[in-house]
Amino acid sequence: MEYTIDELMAVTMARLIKDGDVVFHGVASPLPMVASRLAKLTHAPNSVYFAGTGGAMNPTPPFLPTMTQDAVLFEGAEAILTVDYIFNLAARGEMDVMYFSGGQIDKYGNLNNSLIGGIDDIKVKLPGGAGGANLSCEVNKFIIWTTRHRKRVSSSGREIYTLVDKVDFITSTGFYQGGDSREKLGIHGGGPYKVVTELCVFGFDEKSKIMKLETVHPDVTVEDILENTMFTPVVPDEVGVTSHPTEEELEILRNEVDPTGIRKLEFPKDELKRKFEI
Amino acid sequence: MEYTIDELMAVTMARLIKDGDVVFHGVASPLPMVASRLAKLTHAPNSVYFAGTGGAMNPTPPFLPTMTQDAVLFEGAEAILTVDYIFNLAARGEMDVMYFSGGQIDKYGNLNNSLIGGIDDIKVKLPGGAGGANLSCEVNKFIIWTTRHRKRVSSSGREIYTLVDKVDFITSTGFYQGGDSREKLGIHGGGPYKVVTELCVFGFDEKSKIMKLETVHPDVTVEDILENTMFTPVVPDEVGVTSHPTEEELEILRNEVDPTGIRKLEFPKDELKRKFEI
Amino acid sequence: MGVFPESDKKMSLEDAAKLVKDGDIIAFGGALSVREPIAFIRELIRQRVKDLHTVGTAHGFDIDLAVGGGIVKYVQNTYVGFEFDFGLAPNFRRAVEKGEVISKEDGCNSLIYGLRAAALGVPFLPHLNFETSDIMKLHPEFKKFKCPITGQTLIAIPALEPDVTVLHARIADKKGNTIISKPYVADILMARASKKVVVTAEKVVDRLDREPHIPYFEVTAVVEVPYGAHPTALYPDYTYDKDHMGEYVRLARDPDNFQQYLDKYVFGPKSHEEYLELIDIEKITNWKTW
Amino acid sequence: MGVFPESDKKMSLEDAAKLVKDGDIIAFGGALSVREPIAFIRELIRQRVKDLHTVGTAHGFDIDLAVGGGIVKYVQNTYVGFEFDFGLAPNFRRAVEKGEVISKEDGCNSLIYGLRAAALGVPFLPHLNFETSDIMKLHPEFKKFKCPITGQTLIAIPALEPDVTVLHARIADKKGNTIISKPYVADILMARASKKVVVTAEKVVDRLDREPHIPYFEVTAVVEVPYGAHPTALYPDYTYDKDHMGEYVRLARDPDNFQQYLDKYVFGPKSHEEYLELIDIEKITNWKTW
Repeated sequence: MEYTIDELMAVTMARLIKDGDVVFHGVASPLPMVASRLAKLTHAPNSVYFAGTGGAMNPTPPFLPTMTQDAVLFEGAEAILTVDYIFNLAARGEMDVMYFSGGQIDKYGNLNNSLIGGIDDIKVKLPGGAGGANLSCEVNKFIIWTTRHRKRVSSSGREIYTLVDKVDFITSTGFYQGGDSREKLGIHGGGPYKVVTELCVFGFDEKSKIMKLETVHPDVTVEDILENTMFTPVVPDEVGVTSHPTEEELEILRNEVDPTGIRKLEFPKDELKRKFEI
Repeated sequence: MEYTIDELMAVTMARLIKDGDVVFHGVASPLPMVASRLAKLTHAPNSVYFAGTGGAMNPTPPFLPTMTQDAVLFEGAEAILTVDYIFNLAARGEMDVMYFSGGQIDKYGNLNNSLIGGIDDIKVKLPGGAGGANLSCEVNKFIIWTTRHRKRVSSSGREIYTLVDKVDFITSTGFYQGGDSREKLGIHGGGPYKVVTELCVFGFDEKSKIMKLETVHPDVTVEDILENTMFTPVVPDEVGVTSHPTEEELEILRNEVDPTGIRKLEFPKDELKRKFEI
Repeated sequence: MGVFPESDKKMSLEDAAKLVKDGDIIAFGGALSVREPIAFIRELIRQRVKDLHTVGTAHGFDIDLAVGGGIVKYVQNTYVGFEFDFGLAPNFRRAVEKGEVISKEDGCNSLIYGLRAAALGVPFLPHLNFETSDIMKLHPEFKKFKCPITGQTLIAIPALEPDVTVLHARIADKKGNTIISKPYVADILMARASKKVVVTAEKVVDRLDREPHIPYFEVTAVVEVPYGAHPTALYPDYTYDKDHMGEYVRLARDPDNFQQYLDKYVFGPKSHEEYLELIDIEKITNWKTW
Repeated sequence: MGVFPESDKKMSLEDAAKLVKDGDIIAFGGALSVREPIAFIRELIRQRVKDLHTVGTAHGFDIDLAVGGGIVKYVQNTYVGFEFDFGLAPNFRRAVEKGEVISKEDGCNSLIYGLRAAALGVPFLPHLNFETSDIMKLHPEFKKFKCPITGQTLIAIPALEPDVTVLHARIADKKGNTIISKPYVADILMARASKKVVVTAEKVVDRLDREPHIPYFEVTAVVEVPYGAHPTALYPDYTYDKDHMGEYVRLARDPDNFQQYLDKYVFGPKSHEEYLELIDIEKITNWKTW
């Protein structure tokens, strides 16, 4: 059975949810939306899913929308809660899993969703981090995802990385300056848990809190990771290969969770040409 | 047209509400309940009335109940708000008028709803001040009422006053220790505004903040007030007589607001024998 | 402060009551004459739980019965009484005056701020200054501090996280999604602030067909107890039982007589069904006619 | 923070827009693609209000249009964009990069704490520590302080009291009692926190027959504006107009082209009715079929 990178990422992200977890995602989050629903329809039926800031609790949408306030995301919901209530869950230590992305992601898992350049010299204004600035300091764990791990070359010939040594602006807090710097300041929550990209899965080194390569996707080498990452991640002697989705997961993903394929929207077209085989 | 003391007090208390005022009363408050409704049906149609902690906004009960969570108090309400929301109005400076009573009321309008005796030597546990402790430090003005101004003699022959020199316990804060002592501590709200009893109406002396006699009820003398009040109130040279209710007020009070007469429940039987004539 | 994702939480009154431990901070839903979880409190008395610390705004029958039943040590409610129906709460008053129960009387808003701090997940909330009230003396945990923004004096109310909240609801599903009924009083906030939430409900269904007031994951246990608020009201299904409350208050004024009440209504019935046989259901359900 | 007890607050869009003053802090209800008060914003642009300071969580069309229309100086929203439909917000991005508009990007929860402090009537609320976020650098008004209860570091978020909140609702009565529609997002909180509240509604009736989400006394003005959220959605009556938004974003990427958009949709129509003639109502109301 053939499958594609969007499916590998969605399944990999879904498997990070444990049954009974409280799960929330924010704005502009097709893959988290897909992953959260998929987990609930497969191995985590008792997860508590909040579908974006619209506040739908455990909706059963027939397909997933491109905008997170779309009514389809409210279909079948057991309740519609207000956004402030959902945020309270995080401060109370009751939000288990969130997903954050970033225009820049640094080696400690700090995320920049705000601006490229400096506060007084903004080159690119990004849309903003929404809940991330606060929630990254509250949620039990957060999963970082990006579909732009691969470096690009700008029109001026400069190499552009998403995974950078240092973000221009910390919107959401990862392990801050590494080591125990986050903990020492009394920041709540467990910080970043995993980083899932179109190339690999990272965890974090226990002591330095620098990203640590865990698995590469089936068509990717460790060399590819080093090539596309601005900093040097921790690379253990043995790096595994990311597990394939099961046929059941793919069926449910394609037919029940995301029949219209919003998961593909996050990817540059070329990435979607990558084919994998179970 | 003949009327009784319960009617004089209810009308006097109602007239203290201005049109457009936001008005709230708490638990165990027959006269405030009657006064609030009466004001709304007479001179203050645009007052915003919250009927006790049940949170009914502008209800139109066909009669008034003896318990403030009784469903009749919700009839016709435009909304039922939660109790925490109503309290917020006071802190926001949006609650214009509340009514508080007390087992003891001192010369500065401090109220005791908590205990007779001392904290470590409780002779009588009173039911408690409910919202008063906080709200008396927030609401724009509060009206104190009591139907027990007249001193009693205890079984042991001791004289018992409701209007005392010093309360055993300050539950709700009046003008605290008088003068600018309340203001100096940065306590919000305007403090007590008037005191309406079965004998008279007090205001407060502008400087000392001691109760100042304003009017005596038609069958009462200044001597009666001094006799039944433990402290010496400020008595101006001219003390007026409390205005009679109008016939219209009495009609609405008796027929529309309180046909079952809960306003009478607050009074010792003998007080209800007092008759007045318009 | 607790997440319960399970899909079937239905249990017996006996088992649900075992979730309450000696010394727990406990919040009862409802207020005064309405929607108090009285059947649950009778069960707590039968189980002889000890030293509970009750928190809540203005209450009446629930607290007085719990105190009379010997299961309470601290009362942090802001009012305990029967308003102008029957006045003072006899057991509560007697126990406090004797020193058997400690009154930690609170103000409604400071009590709510404590619950709200717990619901928000912050260690305290700043309340406008009320240092002039002697209520402060009953609460050494309330701290005066200087506002970091304005410099004004404020009172820090620490998070008040009940170990258990017990609510009586109109309808719940077995998963815990709960519809209470008006007036809501502070029930929703209590549920959010608590470690555990027990919902006793007039009716427990498989799945609620409307949006709940309280989402299921806040709820630890669901118990079906028809007329479970009696003698308090659950509108619009039934009103409070004024005659029963009158009998209660009369008996409670004397400790020996109150034992008769307990024997008849708490220890006598072998089940909630037997309790209901002692009650005039017709009278409280036809309340629209009085 | 304002009480409006009047019984008839119905007025025209023109008059309601005059309640907004140059430099006001303004909150728009809804979020992203839903229930934003766009008709009102078009009117603000026509009236050439200046230097508004917008506050809110994740928004899109409303803020980008207001910025493109030249009426905004500060944006305190937590996200401004079109998600995976159309990506970045062109006017917003360009104006910030040019320095014409100052981004005071906030976090959703700290933004909400500011509104909640105003709603509660307290000078600030304590937020769990997020000093590691550079969002703090954009908000010198947020102060680190030591918790008076636990000693931990907290962030004091000062009360954020909008001068005006503008909500688009499903139905309101002329007195101001308002039913919004799902999702509620932060509308109810915004209304509570604000000095003035303008409700534009699909329909204004004499008296609402159900309980409002927002009680009338919080509401300053009520305006009947059918399809007043277009091109954002008001469920279940109509969905967002994806084609219109696509056209908008395409034009907005170039300032000259954007002027065409303004001329056609903002300055062109002589009335809201004329605006509606430019819109394919059939398409957005038959949304269940797409």
